[in-house]
Amino acid sequence: MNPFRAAIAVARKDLVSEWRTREMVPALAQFVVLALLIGNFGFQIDSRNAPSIAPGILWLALVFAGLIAFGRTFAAEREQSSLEAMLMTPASPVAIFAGKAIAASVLLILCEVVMLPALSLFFGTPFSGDLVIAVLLATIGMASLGCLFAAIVARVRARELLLPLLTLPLWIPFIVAGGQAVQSAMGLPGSYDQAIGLLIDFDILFVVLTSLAARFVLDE
Amino acid sequence: MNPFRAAIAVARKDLVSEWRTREMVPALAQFVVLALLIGNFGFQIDSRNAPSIAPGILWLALVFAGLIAFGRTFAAEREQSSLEAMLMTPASPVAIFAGKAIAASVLLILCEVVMLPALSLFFGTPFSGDLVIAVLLATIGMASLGCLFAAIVARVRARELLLPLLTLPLWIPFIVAGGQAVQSAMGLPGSYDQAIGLLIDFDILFVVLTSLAARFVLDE
Amino acid sequence: MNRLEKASVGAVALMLLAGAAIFFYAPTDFLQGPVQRIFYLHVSSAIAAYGCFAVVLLGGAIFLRTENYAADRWARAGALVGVVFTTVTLVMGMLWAKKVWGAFWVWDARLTSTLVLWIIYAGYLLVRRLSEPGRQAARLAAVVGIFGFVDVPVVHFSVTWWVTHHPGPVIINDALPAQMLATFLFTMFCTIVLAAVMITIRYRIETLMDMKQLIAGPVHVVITREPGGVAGPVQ
Amino acid sequence: MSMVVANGLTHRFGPELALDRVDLVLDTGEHMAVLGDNGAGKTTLLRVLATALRPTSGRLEIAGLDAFRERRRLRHYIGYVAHNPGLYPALSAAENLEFFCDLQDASRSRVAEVLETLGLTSVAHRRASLLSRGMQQRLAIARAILHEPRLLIFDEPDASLDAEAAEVLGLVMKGRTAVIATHDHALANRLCPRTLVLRHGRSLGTATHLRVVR
Amino acid sequence: MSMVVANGLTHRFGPELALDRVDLVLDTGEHMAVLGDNGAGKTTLLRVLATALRPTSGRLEIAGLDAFRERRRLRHYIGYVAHNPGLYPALSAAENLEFFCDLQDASRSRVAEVLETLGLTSVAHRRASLLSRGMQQRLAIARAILHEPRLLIFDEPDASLDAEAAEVLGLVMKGRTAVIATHDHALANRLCPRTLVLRHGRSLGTATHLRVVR
Ligand code: HEM
Ligand SMILES: Nc1ncnc2c1ncn2[C@@H]1O[C@H](COP(=O)(O)OP(=O)(O)OP(=O)(O)O)[C@@H](O)[C@H]1O
Ligand SMILES: Nc1ncnc2c1ncn2[C@@H]1O[C@H](COP(=O)(O)OP(=O)(O)OP(=O)(O)O)[C@@H](O)[C@H]1O
Ligand SMILES: [Mg+2]
Ligand SMILES: [Mg+2]
Repeated sequence: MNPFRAAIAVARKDLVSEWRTREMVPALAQFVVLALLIGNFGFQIDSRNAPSIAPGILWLALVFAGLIAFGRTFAAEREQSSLEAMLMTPASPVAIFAGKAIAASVLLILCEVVMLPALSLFFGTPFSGDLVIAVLLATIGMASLGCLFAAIVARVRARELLLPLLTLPLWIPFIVAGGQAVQSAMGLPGSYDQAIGLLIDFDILFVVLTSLAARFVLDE
Repeated sequence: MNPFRAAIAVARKDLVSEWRTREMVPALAQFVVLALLIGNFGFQIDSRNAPSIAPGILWLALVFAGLIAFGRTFAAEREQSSLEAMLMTPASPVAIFAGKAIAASVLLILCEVVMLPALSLFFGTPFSGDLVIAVLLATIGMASLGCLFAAIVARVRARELLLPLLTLPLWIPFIVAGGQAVQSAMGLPGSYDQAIGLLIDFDILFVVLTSLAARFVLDE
Repeated sequence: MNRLEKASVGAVALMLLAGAAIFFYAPTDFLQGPVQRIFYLHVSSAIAAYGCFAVVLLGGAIFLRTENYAADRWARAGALVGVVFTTVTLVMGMLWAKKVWGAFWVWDARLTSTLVLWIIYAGYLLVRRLSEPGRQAARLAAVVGIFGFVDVPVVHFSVTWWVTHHPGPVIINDALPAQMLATFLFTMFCTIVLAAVMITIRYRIETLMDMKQLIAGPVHVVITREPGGVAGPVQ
Repeated sequence: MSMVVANGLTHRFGPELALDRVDLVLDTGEHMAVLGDNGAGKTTLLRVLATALRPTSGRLEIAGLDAFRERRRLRHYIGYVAHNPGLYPALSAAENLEFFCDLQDASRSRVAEVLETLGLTSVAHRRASLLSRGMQQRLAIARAILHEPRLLIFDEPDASLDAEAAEVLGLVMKGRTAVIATHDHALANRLCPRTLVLRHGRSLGTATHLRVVR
Repeated sequence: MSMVVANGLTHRFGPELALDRVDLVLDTGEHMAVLGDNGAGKTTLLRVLATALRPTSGRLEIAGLDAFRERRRLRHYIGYVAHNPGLYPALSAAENLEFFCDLQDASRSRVAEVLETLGLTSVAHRRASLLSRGMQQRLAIARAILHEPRLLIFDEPDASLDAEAAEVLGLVMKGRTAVIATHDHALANRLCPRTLVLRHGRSLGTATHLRVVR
């Protein structure tokens, strides 16, 4: 059994389905823009306080978009009860899980591709390579955690609602470190390198942990 | 055919199902608290700027909770393909729609019951009857719009993702007027009465419009 | 050339004329300089977009009442063209804003409500794309289009209802020099003609696509008698 | 009197012609089975007859009323069982039926009756999600007859039913007009004096006690 | 050699005893039908045999391996069709199968073969969501035999199949060990020399060409 073949097949299947139905990407992208919009209504934003508020809105929007993307990736499988069929094959659950995580992250990254320029366009905050790196690093860890918990809640009723509950607490390290990195990339005081170092540590920790845990979550 | 009997039956069925499975309420409530937490991490909040940031967080959290609650109410029907069965009865679609809107609003109100005290607990903002009235008034209009669009997207692919896209723009009046009312209830300058009057006008407009439109959305 | 082709050539020619008027006839604004010339197309395309969305509103409402698919096709055409013109307004406005306000975007009621308008009708197009073609899509979209139109007056009156960064009404307040006003009125006329032609062309395309899909062909009754009494005539 | 008069019912799903000018007259009290290969268009025909799907073209009259203009009224007359039972998983069998009583403006006393008829009394208080497939199918049938409809439209009602329940099917249909789609020719012959065979969306005509030979 | 050896398989769903000490020995190449009323426990038994459900107690050996310790390896041997087809709606019939080829590490050339076997060649490029119920069922069967399993576990495979496809079922089972749950006694007798009857989760014993009398 070749786990890479299985993982790639799963990721490709998810992305092909997405491409066919174009369910997530356009709506996700516009949803993110809308989050910006609402954020703006709640807070009186001007050029002075934008760098301190924009990261908060960025993370809020990304967190919600991520929850939806990850929730959807397993919910769709369950609605179709195709998850059981997939688990009845000899493919390793870790490979299946990795495939789904890859596909969901690709979608989330597409979503960030819209989000980051929109942010600097609408709030006038600087757009830099540092910003992109910080967001990407946070995405890796958030994606592996998000997928793990999405897999857990896919086997539970009310998955849309349980998912945030389980995922958000563990995303907080990424939100805090990522928020710090983004803020300093936007010119506020704070050490960018330190925040990035933290993000990398968290990434390694959680990618290892989730791939160990995937077996227990998807098996049976 | 008695439309009230049908509407009440639908609302009761939804609430009984919810009570049995306890899918939404606890998760929704904790989800709201978590949103507060994230809000806290994203923004540097102190007692000075709390009244200007807290309403933003309140509305963000309520909007996302609302989207989930309304999305779920029709998504569950569709997954079970019980929506078709319900529409095959002589009960009027408007009555069915009203029943579902009532049930979803009850859930959203329960959610606010957690949210408002939590807000004043976390951010130290004042808690008053004015605040409650403003939030409730906004809820009515948002609920009827949310249910209408939830019914629309229940018949469309990618409903989780299209719902925010359609609903948020039309919720903006409530978010704006409600935000104003909440801010002045929290002691910021701005006319509370004017904002409340606006909310009432919007409520009447959209409740009438949605009950007219329900027929076209649910029929067939 | 058929009539549509003639009309399109006419509309393009009119737009070129309008361009000439904007750049060679209209005077340069003494405060803002040449960038003010954005004004003509900026406002005209906003008004053309309102017109398109009115077509969506009417088409949707008529479809809901009569189930006439032609009305739905007009609505579809209107939405697409309206989104195009809203995009033009937004992009032109943002370019202008960069020059005179120093930022592509500020959050005020006019700008935000215009963005919301764009989003609503983009959502309209998505609903069409994602629901089952035919009656279902037509009805759902009609409802979205009717609700969405609520935003049009909001966009228009936003500058009077709220305090905005965006300038308030200048045209109806007689704040424009005569030459500018004339240029503006002519540009607006040309833009509306262009929008009407674009809608008509799109309507044709939608009709052809419907015919290809045979989504909503006319209801025709075939009465057949088969031995064995399978079917009898109606009544 | 004719209960169902259909003329040239045609339905297209995009390019796919699922139903091709089907004509049909069904007398009151008549039972008809719809047979045909997979993909022949049985489900499509039944959904049209149940007014759940609007045909691309064609006319349909039920009980003398235009089926698509008077749809709301007709729904008092029609009991429809689809492929998918469409039950509320969190509600018990009895509660599912009670809910539909309210929607149908029927008296709740019917619930116990139909549960009894379908042999579900012993699981009346079990949640629908915990019922076996056959029991869910029985419950869907029970729901379709709550309001004592005159016209039954059953799409593969025998799927997952055991022999005993298949008997009950005959009982349920007695005294009512019925159209059932099925793959079980023996059952069709037993329950329905008349048979309509579809192939590629076309009616091959109807027959009495047809022995379909392949 | 025995393909399946089950000892005292018992499964409880909460208070409900769905499977009650079922013993079973199945030789390689043997075909067995599982019959029983609605709610008798057929699906529960089949899910346990397919290693999709872990029984509350009891032992199960498949091909000489402990079924719950060596589950991953056994899945190469087992082809399972559940009640619900579980297809990917946005993928075409062929793509669905190709995907499962990858997961099963089977060669993609099998896809055309099994599509041919199940008579799905003409709809190979149609999206799964647009297939009729019977075609979806065929596709689920096609998926279950992609990897040439030695043991087939089919839960009501005949549901919604037309007569032609029911024939194919016999072909598919040839040369393999098979357990099928069904309500169609005629089909069971035709395909399976051996029959297991369940009642209230209990095995009433197995019989050869049993004529079940009620
Ligand atoms: C993204 C930025 C902008 C957007 C979305 C926008 C949107 C609009 C819209 C929708 C209208 C039509 C209103 C109506 O007649 O109902 C309009 C009119 C107008 N805009 Fe903008 N605008 C933008 C930027 C600007 C800028 C930067 C200026 C100049 C400083 C400007 C000046 C005007 C003027 C003078 C009118 C005509 C007002 C009247 O007489 O009715 N706009 N704009
Ligand atoms: N998840 C579950 N929780 C509780 N009870 C269950 C569950 N699944 C099945 N049951 C119960 O277990 C018993 C056996 O169910 P099973 O699905 O095995 O029956 P079956 O023989 O397959 O019936 P059918 O012919 O209707 O498919 C039934 O009484 C059913 O209500
Ligand atoms: N929503 C749809 N979109 C496109 N094609 C469809 C759709 N539904 C059904 N079809 C096609 O229409 C044809 C008839 O389908 P239908 O479900 O009516 O067949 P059926 O006779 O009920 O088959 P079965 O015995 O398998 O249930 C099939 O070729 C099917 O693929
Ligand atoms: Mg069918
Ligand atoms: Mg079963």
